[in-house]
Amino acid sequence: MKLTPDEFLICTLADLIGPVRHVAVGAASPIPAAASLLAQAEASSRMDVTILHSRRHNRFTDGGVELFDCAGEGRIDVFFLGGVQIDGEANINLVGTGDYPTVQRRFPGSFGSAYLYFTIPRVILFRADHDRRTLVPKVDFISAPGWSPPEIHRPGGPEVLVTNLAIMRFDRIRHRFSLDSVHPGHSVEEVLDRTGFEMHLPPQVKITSLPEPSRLSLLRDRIAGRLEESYPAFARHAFAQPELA
Amino acid sequence: MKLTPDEFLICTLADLIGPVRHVAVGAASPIPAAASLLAQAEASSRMDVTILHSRRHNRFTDGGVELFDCAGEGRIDVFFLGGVQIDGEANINLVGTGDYPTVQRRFPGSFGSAYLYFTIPRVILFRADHDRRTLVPKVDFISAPGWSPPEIHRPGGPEVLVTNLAIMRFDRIRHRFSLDSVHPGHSVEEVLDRTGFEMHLPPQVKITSLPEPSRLSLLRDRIAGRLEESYPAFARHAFAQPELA
Amino acid sequence: MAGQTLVAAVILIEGEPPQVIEAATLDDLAGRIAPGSLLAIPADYGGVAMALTRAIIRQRNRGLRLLCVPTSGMQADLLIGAGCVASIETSAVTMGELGRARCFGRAVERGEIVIRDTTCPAVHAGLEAAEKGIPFMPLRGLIGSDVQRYRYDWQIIQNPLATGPDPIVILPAIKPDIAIFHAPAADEEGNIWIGRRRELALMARASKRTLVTVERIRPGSFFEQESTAAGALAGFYIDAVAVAEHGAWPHGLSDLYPPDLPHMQSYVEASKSPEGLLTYLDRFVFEAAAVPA
Amino acid sequence: MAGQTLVAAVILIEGEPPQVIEAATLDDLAGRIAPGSLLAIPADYGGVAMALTRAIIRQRNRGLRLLCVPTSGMQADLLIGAGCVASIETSAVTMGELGRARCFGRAVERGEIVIRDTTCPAVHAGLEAAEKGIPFMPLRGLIGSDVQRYRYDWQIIQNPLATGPDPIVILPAIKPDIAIFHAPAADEEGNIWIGRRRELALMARASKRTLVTVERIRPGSFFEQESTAAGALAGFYIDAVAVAEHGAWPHGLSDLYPPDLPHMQSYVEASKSPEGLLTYLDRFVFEAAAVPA
Repeated sequence: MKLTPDEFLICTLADLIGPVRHVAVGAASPIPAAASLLAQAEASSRMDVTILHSRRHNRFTDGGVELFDCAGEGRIDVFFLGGVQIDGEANINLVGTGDYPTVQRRFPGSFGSAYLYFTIPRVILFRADHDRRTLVPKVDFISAPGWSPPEIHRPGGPEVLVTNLAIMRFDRIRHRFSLDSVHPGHSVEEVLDRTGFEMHLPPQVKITSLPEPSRLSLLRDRIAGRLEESYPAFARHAFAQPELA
Repeated sequence: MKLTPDEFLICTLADLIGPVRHVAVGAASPIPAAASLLAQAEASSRMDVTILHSRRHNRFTDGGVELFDCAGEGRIDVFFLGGVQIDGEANINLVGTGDYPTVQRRFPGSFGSAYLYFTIPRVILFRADHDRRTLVPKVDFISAPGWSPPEIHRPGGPEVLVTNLAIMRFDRIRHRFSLDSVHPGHSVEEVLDRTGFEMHLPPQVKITSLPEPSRLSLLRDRIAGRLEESYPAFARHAFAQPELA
Repeated sequence: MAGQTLVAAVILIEGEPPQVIEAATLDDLAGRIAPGSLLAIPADYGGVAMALTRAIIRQRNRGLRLLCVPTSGMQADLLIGAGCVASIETSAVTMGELGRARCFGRAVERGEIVIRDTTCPAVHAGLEAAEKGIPFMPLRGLIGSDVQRYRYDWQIIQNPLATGPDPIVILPAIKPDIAIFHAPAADEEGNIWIGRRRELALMARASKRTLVTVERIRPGSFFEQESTAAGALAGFYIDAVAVAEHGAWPHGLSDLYPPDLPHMQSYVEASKSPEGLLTYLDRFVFEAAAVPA
Repeated sequence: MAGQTLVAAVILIEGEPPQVIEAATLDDLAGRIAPGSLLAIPADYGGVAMALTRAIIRQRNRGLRLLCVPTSGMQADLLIGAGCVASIETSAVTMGELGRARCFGRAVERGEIVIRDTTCPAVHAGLEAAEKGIPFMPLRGLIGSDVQRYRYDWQIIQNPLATGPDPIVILPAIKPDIAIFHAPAADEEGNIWIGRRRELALMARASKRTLVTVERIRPGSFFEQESTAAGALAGFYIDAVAVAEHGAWPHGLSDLYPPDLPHMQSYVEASKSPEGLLTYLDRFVFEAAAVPA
């Protein structure tokens, strides 16, 4: 069965989200958005999905602040963050490379990360490009730190980092990633070779599971179309053609 | 021409309001509400009137907090407060008489006075019953103080006290009232005799002016009906019958 | 499994999350309010859940700590008169044009309930702090009032950003256990139409649980159109909904029905004595036929 | 005098305050924005006043200090590319799915504009403080980020209500000189229909002046019905209104029209070089026929 890389990542993220009360997805995150809608479709009990910048999948009525208020109160369970750079302590950089402020290459900015990384219990870091330019020993700019000293009020933080090669769990005690599973077709060596930071290597590293055909049908038939409002270009190219019935 | 005491007070308050950007009226204030609508009807340029607890004369859409936010930002020019007790330093008591908290006689409570008295530049104190039980040497409970030490941020405060007998201006430097005018049919001696606090007596005390017949027509024909939503009982009894054309 | 997926698919075609409303009864809702709860109730102009209030009294709830947002009238007075209340934090309790709130007055004068006097914006600020997950909110004014003097939980600090002396009060977050209110409608997803009564959203978002009574449950979702979305409160803030037609009576509701002033006047008369109040309770709360004429 | 009273009376019969809207032109509005103003602009999902933005550029405004609430896209990028901007406070500038904001990127990389990096809720909190007239708002998070480290105007204090160590950031109020946005409609009283885009209300209430463009001015008042009142913003926050049909183009507006993605894609291509940007400006900003196809 044909499976696009985006479809695989969507299903992988959906597994990591699991059944929760409320998952929210920020700007420029088509794959997390699709994964959240898939997890919702598969949930057996009520699950809310908020896709910011969407009208249809967004039930906030108090303007842009409501997501942050909700997060501050612990009402959002899962959120996604990425990074131009991510380092081994899970610090993320969304601002640029080189010396701040006149960086070598400027990226959009930190968005809500400097707050949401602290307040949402389970933050899933997602970055499709697993390479040493992205996964660096030390980020050039800390948009949001991966961990905080104990006196800092911080109910939230990183849970896992997902790339096009692997799933790495973040150890909040040791402040380091641990390789959890490698995607089919890739090896532990390849992952380590393309990672710029040190990470823990457990005795057993799993292989990330592939989605069932029925799940792919659900994704293509029911989820893909719902992304068009927010991510029209992504919705056009990310999915394989649905199988004919 | 027949003139009810309420009509006289409404016109007197309307004169004191004058043409402003925005006057707001709180709970249980039918005479200030009518005065504000009258002042608005007589204003030559835009003037907003907000009557809390009214749907028709209230354009706040952010819930109960919006009045206070507006006041905090200096967007409300005039407001009305009353008091079970008012003393010579313009302290007001809306809570009760006797020792707090198990007062002898409990009244509703301070409402927003402990905030609005500080933030709204021109607060008009209004209390129909001019007697020594109301205008006391020292209030039993300070719902809101009449003045504050200079280090306290306080753009607002009392401007004038209006009763069924007189208009007394508050001197914000000397923290005392000064008798400004006495209503027709009453005397300076009567005012002083029925006031429980000391006030300044200038060489000249005016007589409060009576409203023109045209103004009364405007009030009875156009304003009275608009009070029914918020003050049905008041709207029924406060006004003399409109003159027939 | 295939059937389960199909159900999900059907729902997804509609673009809706799973339908969640189960129309609970008033007694279900009242039963979720543990004795001693910090209970947030809206002002008279909001949406007062009077039918639910009567159910609470019938269940003989005790020790409630009322938080009025920011004032109350007959709802607080009735709960106090019925003996359900241990304490009240409020900017005012009043029957408005109809007079004083007599049960409230008696209970305070006799020291039968604990009174925590506050001022309207302080209630809002405390709830906003809870809504935002911040520990406190600053508020201007207050200093030098006896309201502030008796509130040992409020604190005066120097404004850290000021260069000269600038004392300012900071108010701790107020996080009610439960908020209750009445609204014109819920939709099938459990969203509530509150219109411009946004303090109801504030109450719901600040509170641990929110119980709502509505006039009706309408099909579909308020979020299908921007025009109805604007006045909605998302269902994820709501824990249970019950239908209660005329549920605000004898209060009015939005533009749907006006207050029943003759009834409220008769309540004010009855409440002037404890005996009168008991007669009122028997007739309009404990007897089943407590519906508007 | 009698005539004047009569006019007032006629208005009062309708229960309306005096009509205040004078339909200003885009150039009138742009002319009210002094060079160097602290200018608040909404995020792309709000209501972006693009027609007004083009008028601002045509008037060759300079030295603007942009405040993005809390992010921006083509609006900030275009203003920067046209040389109107001295500094920008923002959580992000991005063209979303279409790519990076190139003028913004170039200007920051070359140090041509001052960048004040922030994070979304800090923008909201600063505006909320201004809206409330309080000097600061506390906000969780932030500590240990470089966003916080470079913001010398933010301050870390010990939470005065905590018993143990509890550092928290306090953010000063942000009071823009002017807010500009585009909305579906105004009514004759000058009230604006913003629907659930409440951050537009926040911008208007926090700012000293607010200039709004709308698709149309409709008769009557949004406040005549509770259903339309819920999505309205009172006219007393608004200083001037101009009609600009398709005024958000090439951005979309609410459920009225979608973004013009081919045009925005062509903008992203053009903006990849300063020369391309100038060509774009000539064609779509300085030439009169800059209207959607």
